[in-house]
Amino acid sequence: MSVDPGYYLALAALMFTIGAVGALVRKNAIVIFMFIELMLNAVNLVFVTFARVHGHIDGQVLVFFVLVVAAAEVVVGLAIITVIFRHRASANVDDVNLLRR
Amino acid sequence: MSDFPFLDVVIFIPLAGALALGFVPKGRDDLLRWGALAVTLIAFVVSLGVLFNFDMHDAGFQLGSKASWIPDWGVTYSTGIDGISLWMIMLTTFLMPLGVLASWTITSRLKPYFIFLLALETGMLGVFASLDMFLFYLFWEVTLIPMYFLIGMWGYGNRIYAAMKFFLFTLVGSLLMLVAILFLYFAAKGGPTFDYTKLLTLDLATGTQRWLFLAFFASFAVKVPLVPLHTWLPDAHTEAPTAGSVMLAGVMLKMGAYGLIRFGIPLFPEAAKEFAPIIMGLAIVGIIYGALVAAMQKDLKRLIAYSSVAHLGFVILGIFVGTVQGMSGGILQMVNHGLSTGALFLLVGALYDRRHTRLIADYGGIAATVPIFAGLFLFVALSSLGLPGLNGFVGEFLVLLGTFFSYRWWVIPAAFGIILAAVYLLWAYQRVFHGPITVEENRSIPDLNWREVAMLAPLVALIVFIGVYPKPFLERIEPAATKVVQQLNGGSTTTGDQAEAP
Amino acid sequence: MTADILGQGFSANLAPWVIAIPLVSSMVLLFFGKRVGKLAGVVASGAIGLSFVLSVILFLRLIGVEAGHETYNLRAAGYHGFDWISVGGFSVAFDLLVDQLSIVMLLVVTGVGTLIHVYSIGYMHDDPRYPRFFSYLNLFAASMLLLVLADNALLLYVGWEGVGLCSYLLIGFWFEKPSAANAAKKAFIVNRIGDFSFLIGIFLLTTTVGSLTIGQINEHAGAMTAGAATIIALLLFGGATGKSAQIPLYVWLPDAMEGPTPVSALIHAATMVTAGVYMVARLSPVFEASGDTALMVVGYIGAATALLAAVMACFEYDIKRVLAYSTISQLGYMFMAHGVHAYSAGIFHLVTHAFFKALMFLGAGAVMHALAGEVDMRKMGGLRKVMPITGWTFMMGWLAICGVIPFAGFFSKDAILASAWASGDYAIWAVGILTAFLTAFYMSRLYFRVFEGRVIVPEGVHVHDVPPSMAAALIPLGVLSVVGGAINLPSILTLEHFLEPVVGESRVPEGLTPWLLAGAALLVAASGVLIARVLYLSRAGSLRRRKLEARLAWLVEPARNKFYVDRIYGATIVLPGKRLATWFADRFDPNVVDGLLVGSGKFVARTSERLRGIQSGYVRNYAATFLLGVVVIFTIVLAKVTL
Amino acid sequence: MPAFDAPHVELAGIAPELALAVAALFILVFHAIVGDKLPSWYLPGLSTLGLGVSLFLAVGVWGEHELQLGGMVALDGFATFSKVALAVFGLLSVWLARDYLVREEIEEVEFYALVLFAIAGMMLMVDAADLIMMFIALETFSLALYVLVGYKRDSLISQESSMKYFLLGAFSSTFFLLGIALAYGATGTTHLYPGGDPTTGILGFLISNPASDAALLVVATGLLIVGLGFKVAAVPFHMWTPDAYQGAPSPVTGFMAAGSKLAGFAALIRLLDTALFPLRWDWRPLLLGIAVATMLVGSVLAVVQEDVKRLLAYSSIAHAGFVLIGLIPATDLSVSGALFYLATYGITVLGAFAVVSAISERGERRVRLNDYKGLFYENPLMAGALTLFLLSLAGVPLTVGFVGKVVVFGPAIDAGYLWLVVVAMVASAIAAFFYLRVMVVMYMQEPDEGHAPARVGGLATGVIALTAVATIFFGLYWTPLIEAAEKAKFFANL
Amino acid sequence: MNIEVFVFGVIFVIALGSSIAMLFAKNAVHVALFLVGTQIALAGAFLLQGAFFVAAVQIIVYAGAIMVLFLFVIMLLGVDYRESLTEPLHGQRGWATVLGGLFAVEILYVAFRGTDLALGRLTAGGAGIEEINRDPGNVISLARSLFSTYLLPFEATSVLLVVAIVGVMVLARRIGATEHLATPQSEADDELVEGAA
Repeated sequence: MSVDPGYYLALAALMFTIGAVGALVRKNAIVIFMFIELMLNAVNLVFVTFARVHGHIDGQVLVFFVLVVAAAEVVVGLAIITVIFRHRASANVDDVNLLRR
Repeated sequence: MSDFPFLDVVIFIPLAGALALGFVPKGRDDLLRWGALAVTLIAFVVSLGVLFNFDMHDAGFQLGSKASWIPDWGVTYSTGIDGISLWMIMLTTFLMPLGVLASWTITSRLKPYFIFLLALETGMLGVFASLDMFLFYLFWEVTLIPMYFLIGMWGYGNRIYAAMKFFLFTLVGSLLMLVAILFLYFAAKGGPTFDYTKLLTLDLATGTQRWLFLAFFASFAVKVPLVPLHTWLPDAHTEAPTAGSVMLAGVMLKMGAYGLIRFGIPLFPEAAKEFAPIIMGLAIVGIIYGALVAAMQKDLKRLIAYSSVAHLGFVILGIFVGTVQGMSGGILQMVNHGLSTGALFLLVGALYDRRHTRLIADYGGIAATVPIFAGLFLFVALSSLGLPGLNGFVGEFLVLLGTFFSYRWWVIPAAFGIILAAVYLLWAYQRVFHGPITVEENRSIPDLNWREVAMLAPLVALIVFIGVYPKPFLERIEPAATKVVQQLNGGSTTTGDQAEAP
Repeated sequence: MTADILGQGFSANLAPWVIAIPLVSSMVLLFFGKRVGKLAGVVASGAIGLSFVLSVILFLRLIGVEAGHETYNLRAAGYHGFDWISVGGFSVAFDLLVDQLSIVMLLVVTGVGTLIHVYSIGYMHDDPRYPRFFSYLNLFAASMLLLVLADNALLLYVGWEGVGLCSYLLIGFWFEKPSAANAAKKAFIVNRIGDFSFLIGIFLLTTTVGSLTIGQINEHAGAMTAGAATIIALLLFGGATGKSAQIPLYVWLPDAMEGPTPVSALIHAATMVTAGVYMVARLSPVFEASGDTALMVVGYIGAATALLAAVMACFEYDIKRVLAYSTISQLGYMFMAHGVHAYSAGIFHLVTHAFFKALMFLGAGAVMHALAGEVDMRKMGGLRKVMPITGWTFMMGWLAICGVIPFAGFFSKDAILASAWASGDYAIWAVGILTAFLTAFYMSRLYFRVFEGRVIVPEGVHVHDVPPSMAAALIPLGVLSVVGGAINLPSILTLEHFLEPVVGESRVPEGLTPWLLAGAALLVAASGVLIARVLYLSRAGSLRRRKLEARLAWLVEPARNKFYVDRIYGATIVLPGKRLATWFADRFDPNVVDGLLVGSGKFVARTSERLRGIQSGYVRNYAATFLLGVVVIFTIVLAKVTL
Repeated sequence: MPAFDAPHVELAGIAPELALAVAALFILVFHAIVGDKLPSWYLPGLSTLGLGVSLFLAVGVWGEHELQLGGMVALDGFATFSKVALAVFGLLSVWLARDYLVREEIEEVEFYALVLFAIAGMMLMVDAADLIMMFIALETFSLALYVLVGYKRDSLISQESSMKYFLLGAFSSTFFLLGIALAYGATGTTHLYPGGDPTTGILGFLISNPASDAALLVVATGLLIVGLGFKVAAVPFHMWTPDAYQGAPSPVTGFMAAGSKLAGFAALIRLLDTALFPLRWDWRPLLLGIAVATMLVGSVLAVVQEDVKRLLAYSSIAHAGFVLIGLIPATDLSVSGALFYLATYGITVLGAFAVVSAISERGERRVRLNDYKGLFYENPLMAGALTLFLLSLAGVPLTVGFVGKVVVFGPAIDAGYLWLVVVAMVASAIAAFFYLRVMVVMYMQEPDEGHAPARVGGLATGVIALTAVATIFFGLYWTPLIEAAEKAKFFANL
Repeated sequence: MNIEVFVFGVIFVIALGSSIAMLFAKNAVHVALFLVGTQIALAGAFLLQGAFFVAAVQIIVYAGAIMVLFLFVIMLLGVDYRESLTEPLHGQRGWATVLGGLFAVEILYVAFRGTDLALGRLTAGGAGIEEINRDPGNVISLARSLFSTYLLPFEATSVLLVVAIVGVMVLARRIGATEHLATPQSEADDELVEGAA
């Protein structure tokens, strides 16, 4: 007897939600970005779970791509955050609001 | 009959002229003025070719041409005129040189000014000659832009507001029309088409007709303008430069009425018949309301603008009463209004050039200083208020007569409008020209010069001519008008033949 | 009809020239007035004179047709010009009609018109807009002649409005005076109100008769139902009340005296104001077809107007205004005649009235000319001694209007009274006789005050009698006032019979009655003159006047205020209209109509301004909005999926 | 389990992308070797060459029709049309950027490389026949765009827009990814189209299974719409657009508005109107709501904007709404209309941003509406060109924008979405207001002192001239373009 | 109790616990560490579902490389930076809670019902993966798939990575590193800064 995939999916769903909420409530750009990583991780879990449900390997392959994309995003994202930090000495996203209305 | 494509040539002469003017080197203002005048005059002369080649016994479309344009979407370049569009085209080409003459006093940015003016002429001519819905809509919208710039760049104090209002009001209406045109395009029998003559054979359900008609009507009613959609007009008229006002009142307002005659009624006869009483009601409200509001205006151009609302009320009334007399009168009244109101705007423009104010209160008693001007103004005002023997009367009389034939009681409020016309025009005339001179500057206003007289003389001549001998106009209008009336009435015409007790 | 009148065999091809000559002259003077200069008067008078000559030729031709015939037939000739308005089944042509009725009017208009033109040469001599004045006068003449000669109701309407226009132009000739400008505008607008009624009458004629030619209308009028005929007749008469200054639209005429006096004489006494009278006679079959209703209204309105205006005239001090009220009153008289089917009597009075009233206006003009524009009778007196020509000619007019035998007025007035009696409508007769008395009284009052008694002239004014050109008009008119009645002397030259083919037979009392009636008329005239003499020429006159005025205070005050009619119109029509229009123009249109339309645009802008806040610049807010979108989409999707 | 079967590698479908990637890498490497020794125009020259080759290769496969590379890419008319358009956008952007970069004195090498990479990503996006392929393509051009938006590193607003775009972009791609995951969960595949076996792929799944099995796929569809909706700036996923458009260097903004929108929409069209076509009754309501909101919010919010770039950003949101109308009926006619619209909108908006860029002065100091006062008197040609573009955006006849509206709204009316078109007309009317506002400022107000007439570089002038001519030409004679769009059929056409 | 269920329970608690802890950790380093915790727990979940290779990669690449990069940047920007947990944006937290709650409910519904809705036929679950893991083996199978079906995406990721590298090069280059880069800060920026202040 194995655990119903639904629970894995539920775990992924909760993590995804926490990630989304975290991205909304935290102010540090890097932290926000980490929450986005959390969401990506949750999606990975979904892929793996569905791979098991479907009984083929494709879902696990897809995780690789997510991983690569996440890595690339992290690189660029952190670079952008660094550039901003250099000019403002702050990683608080709330400080970045010259453009509005 | 000559094979020369007078109609198509006359449409594009102004555009070609506008392009040519683009190459006039800087600083040659006179060349621009005379060039524009020459172009408009050439267009007028060529349009005479249209007039003389027009076969008045043919109620169908003639003198046009047809060429494939966008085959995938069934768009064709298709033109042609009947007795209705003929006079609209003549009116346009006739007024345009006068508009150019009236623009002699404009000194800034002449090149774009004349380019816009000429482009406007092409647009307006195109509207009246198009027999393809797509082409029609194209010209219809295209007229907005030059006029927008004419008002916005060369207008007076509140010009930006006026230009904006003008553009947006008309745009909102025409966008709805676009929806309806697209619907028609797909509804056409035998495959989608924009061809007007093919669309005429459509047999739409009354319910469909109803909203399609309303969509077209929205566009035309704004343009005419019918109360209560008229409020752009006073602003646009007031702020536009003289030539702009002349074109706006003289021709562009007619585009709305023309649209109703050409498209509103023939395409959706049942709906038109159904809505006719409401539209006539609005027209009559417009006649009375426009006159009342005009009477109280403090600004001469505004007054004339509101008088246009009243006059166009007659036009619309005539169109929808469903009698040949009304229709013919309405169409003739379109021409008349173009002449009379055009002349009034030319006159007020000339006055503004001298005193730089349009406020009635700034004048008074100037008939003594500018007798020729005063005389001409009175003459045109009389034409506008429908004095028999001048053009306005013929149109208004026919409209009222036509109304009387089919809607006996409606004629009473409508005819009441001619009393009010006398009230507001003569009262304004009195305040401007009569009485003692109260403002010192008014003692030294120069009277009209040769140029201004030259631009008014043709108008005066036509005003008298139509008043005394409208036959050449009416006999060309009548066949086409009869056709439209038959469509409106579902096949039969009501004329004044039957004698019946009241 | 057209066919058979053309078959009558006299040529009317001169008719268009009658109109065209003054028209062309008018245009010439209008465009080249400066070059023509002082010759303008001569040109204009020549033009209208030529018209008169042509009219006489036409008249002679018309009579000539009759040579050798004893019975009176319709003698008419048509002139076909061109199709004017022709659409669908409706067609109106520019056709002229010369028959007995129009020829009479033609002669009056051109004849009296010529005299007044000539008079104006002297009267307007110093005016800076001299050529313009004559241009307008000629234009008026042309329009009036068109009105008279028109073969159809619509063409008649053209002339009708044309004379209205000229009246506007001429009343407002001295437009620098605000009162003149006002009066001109008032005249035009009040006339337009009448025209409105007239126009609708024309529409009804179109549908009921199917044609607008006078002949067709009169021929088919009998076939109309009485109801239709009544409505049409009353609408047409509505037009006449405007043009001919009857109740309720008479208010413009007293004000119209702001115009130059020759204008008052020509337009507001002799010709234009009689257009209504002419029109009713012209279309008399329509009025007849309504049974008695329409004519009764015509008659009673005429009677009421005659009486009312006469009362007002009794208390007026402005010499021209007295004449104006008198004109209104006399026009009422003419309508009274029409009301009792006595069209020819109406026309007869129209003719004689044209003579003597034009004369008196011109006389009054001469007085004003001499007294530097003074119009107040109280500042005049004994002028016959200093201006004999004016005085004597005026006396002719005075006697004529009072109805003293054998002056022109006596015959025409008597004809009306007799017809009224004969019709059995004694009320009208009574009003007529009362009015005759009042007329005699107030005209005598005017005459005595101005021309008799002590010489009173304003200080510093050198009083002079009329120059020759003015005298040249006064004297012929004086003569006509004396002998004008002769045109309807029984068995000599009877206008009544002459007009019979057009307007039908008049009922005249028989036997002794006419003599008694004439006697009664003479009696009241004499008593009127006498009372006036007692009040205005005797030494104790002013004292008696004061006593009488005190006793008649209830009448004097309202009469001096024109029975408040102007004020009532002002308060009930003009003012509310103005208020409504002002409210429309200043409140409703900009705020409500435009407010709604522009308001929708403003609403968009406000919404935009408000929604802008959502774009706060905080990226976390953006993310929240994003999540909101996701949640909404999720909700919709789940709702769809599970349903 | 079968042994490893080496995939059949056909490169025809992705040749344009490959050409671009190669060109981009070549630029980077070549520059590293040669450095600044060559005249600086060789960089845009090389980019032009790369884009030209790419364009040539794209046109070369016009009319072919197959699924390639293990079902990852669809070589079809739809993709080809989009790729040609993208290549053209790329060319225009590169030329436009050249003048801009020189003026702003920003190093150019990586810019071109990134633009080329971005276009490669976009091209991959339009021919992707697999969700994960689509995702990677999306990320490729998104990453390039994040960097391009922040390319003016010394400018605070450029950085800021880059960060906002990036954070939200990353946020949204998680949702897109979740959508892919759920779609995979629902169907067991990420392929859109069936390959050899008609039951494979999402489309095959939908055809061969009862509708009740598709419930999870519907949820996934919602998330995919969210992810792509973000890219095309559909409300309520549009919040980044104004900020990013305003802060980015003008040529990049133009490029984004044209290319990114086209790529996003092309993917959305491919997804919804082919693979998920059987689910149209489920996604239509979503799209209807989004379309209405997008049109209205875009046009209403633009009304009060004071910055021209920001204004154009809102306008681009509104236009996204208009294009969505083309997606909803999912008929051949409507899809070709949407394609037409996207292509022509791209040209027009690039022209508009070309003008904005050309007159913005060094440091983009001149982008406020008030700075445009009297532009007509100072620089009539620029003002005239901008007017033309604005009129086209407003959908005034004689410009291609009007035709776009006709070909999108017409099929929608034909399909019975009359009310939607009426809403679109209302939005158009509102939109007209702010286009007119710009014209008011340019023509009807007196110029301020202190602006030296902008010196517009030759290439930028060329771009403006080209786009202006295209705007007019296709406005008058749109046969070639509409014919191409109508022939641009999907690999799997339903 | 089944061992898998027990392990899953532990993983569930750890993963969720450290996720929630991320929300409340003030220091970015702590957040990163909690994220690492979550990721390790996830690796366990992968293992449980027969994704051995992926689990390894998850720990090495994700929890290892990527998170080190995060920490690296955090260090660069100041390790002692402590984020205040007060919310300056009005309503943001409330909205986040509400939306998060709704979203959680909905997505949980999908998670539980989703498998039923779409995959009722696959209750056997996992059997296929176990089969594959036995023969030809998890890694081989992954590799085959990656280099056949997913060849293009795989190659495309190389472009993606190049883009990322180029992008970072562009962004990370110091301003003024090249001599002609001394662009003054634009005026528009100044205006905006003033406007914001």
